[in-house]
Amino acid sequence: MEKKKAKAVLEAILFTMGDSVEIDRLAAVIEEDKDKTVQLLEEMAADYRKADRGISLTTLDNAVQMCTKSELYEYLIKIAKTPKKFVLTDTLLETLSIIAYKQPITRLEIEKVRGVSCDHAVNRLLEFDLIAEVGRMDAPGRPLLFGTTEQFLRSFGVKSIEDLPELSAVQIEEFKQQAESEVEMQLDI
Amino acid sequence: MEKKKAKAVLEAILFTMGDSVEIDRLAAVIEEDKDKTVQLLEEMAADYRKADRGISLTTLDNAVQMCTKSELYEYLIKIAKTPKKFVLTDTLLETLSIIAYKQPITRLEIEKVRGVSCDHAVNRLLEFDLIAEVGRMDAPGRPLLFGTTEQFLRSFGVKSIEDLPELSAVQIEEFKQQAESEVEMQLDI
Amino acid sequence: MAIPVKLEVFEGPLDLLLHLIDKNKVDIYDIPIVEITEQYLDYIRQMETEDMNVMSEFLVMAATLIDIKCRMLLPKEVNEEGEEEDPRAELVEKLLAYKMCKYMSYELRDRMVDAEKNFYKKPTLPAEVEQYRQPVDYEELIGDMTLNKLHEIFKQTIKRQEDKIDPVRSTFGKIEKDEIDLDLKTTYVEAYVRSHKTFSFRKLLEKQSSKMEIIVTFLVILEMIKTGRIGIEQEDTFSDIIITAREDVGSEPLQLTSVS
Repeated sequence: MEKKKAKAVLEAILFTMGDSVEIDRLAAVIEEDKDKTVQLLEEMAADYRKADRGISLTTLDNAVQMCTKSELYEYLIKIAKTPKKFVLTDTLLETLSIIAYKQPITRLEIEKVRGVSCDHAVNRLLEFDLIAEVGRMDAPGRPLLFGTTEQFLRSFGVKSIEDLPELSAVQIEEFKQQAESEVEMQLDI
Repeated sequence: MEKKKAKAVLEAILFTMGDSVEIDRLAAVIEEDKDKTVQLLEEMAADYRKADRGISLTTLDNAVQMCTKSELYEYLIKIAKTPKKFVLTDTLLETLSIIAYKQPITRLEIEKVRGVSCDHAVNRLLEFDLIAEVGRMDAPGRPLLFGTTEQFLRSFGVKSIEDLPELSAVQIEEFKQQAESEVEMQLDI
Repeated sequence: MAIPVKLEVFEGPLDLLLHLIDKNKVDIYDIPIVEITEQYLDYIRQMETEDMNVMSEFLVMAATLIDIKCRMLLPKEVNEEGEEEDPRAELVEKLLAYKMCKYMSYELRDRMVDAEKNFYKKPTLPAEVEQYRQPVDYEELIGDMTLNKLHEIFKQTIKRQEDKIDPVRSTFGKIEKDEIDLDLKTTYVEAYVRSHKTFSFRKLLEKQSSKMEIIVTFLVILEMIKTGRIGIEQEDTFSDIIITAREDVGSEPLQLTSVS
């Protein structure tokens, strides 16, 4: 499809659908391959970044969704209804972060990390559509496995699970150094 | 408000509202008078008329609405028709089996059996027309009852629903006895 | 030693332990187990929870701490590689994993605050698009699933549910369920008094099938004596007590508050 037309079609679809649309489906409509479609979407995103534009594109795994620029929030709340907010307690956030970083994960494994039972938290997160059942573990009793959803990516502004804030290497090192310097102090006592 | 910023705010508002928004309200948010606001909207409409844009502005009375360019409708239909792949996941199958063998059944009862929220699975199965609402339970809150559909019978080659529950009563009794005998064994130890 | 801070709510035993470690400014890899254990026990003594589920989680950790404390006093265990094992190692690992999880949850919270600033749009599909429903290809959807397989899945699901019931603990549950319903017992005794007028206390007790039932029946009788609905006579010490109904029995229900 001619490039300008393709962009117009992509914009029309993303605007109308409101929801996220898989890149594969977009590619099928404009009759281009996936790479070309991604490239067009990137060009559009660059256009949207201009100062006189109010919308932007957000990537969620293999899908794209149109949304407003976050810096315009203060003007939007004057007129639009605030988007659905989740009240996430510490318990829910802790449970969610374990699931996010260790998915797919069973209830028992979550409980091991937190040291407390997690039935209630898991059910709440399922209700919020932030996590979902992703299968069963190939182990005795075939326990359920949980993982995060597209709603999770959207709610936390994460493009894909790989895009989660990196902490492992750096953070662990930091914790360790902290620990070591404290060990030396301890020895004096 | 600075012109570019004002345009961005207008675009964001019109996008997220979807519906028509009165020009007065728009003017209030960008802190400009009505004439200036109309002028900005006209400039935006001109931008949208470019070949690579998929949206347009329509003015009705004293309100304005963002919508898809009508010449792009055919592509909207096309995206609606790009086949989504339907799959019965483990979760869906388990939920379906519970509904099939314990119908009519409420969401809460399904959750009791599975130990997790089932909203998603139930919604998907409704979408597939494999289950349907069959009434309300005569209990506080009058919860919805679900049962299998004719489509279910057709798909699974069952003549009537009566073929199903019979099995479950026997089976449940069996499991109970099994469980009880296990309890007794346990107590002997 | 009392904990000077006001009691906070902790997410669980690991959370409390991390708090104590932070507060004492000690190293997670070298926890002064004696002190921390004391503080920990102090804390759970002050905990005002009656929720046994919550309490037991904290108690399990207390037991772990005491266990570590004991092992610290014994000669060090040596592992297969000939290295001395620190009894605290496992706990340290758990604490680190939990600390990570807390850290990650803060990260997520920050991200959520930013992400909440994006507004989305509801679908506004033209009618002809909206009405279009992709036909479900049932052959593809059902695949090689059959009714027998579905039944098999159902059996598995039910079986899992049964398995989840701990056979030993579920019997504890049963005993609990058999607890006597005070209201029911009151109604029962009232009816008994009304139909018998004068009767032997011993006979009434003999009809009760468990110790608990006897106790509750006895309580109901005591209450009825107190409110003057029945009178009692006893000839000698330890001889049978004869209970006689007063006239207005059963006219208004007994007011008993819960016995537990």
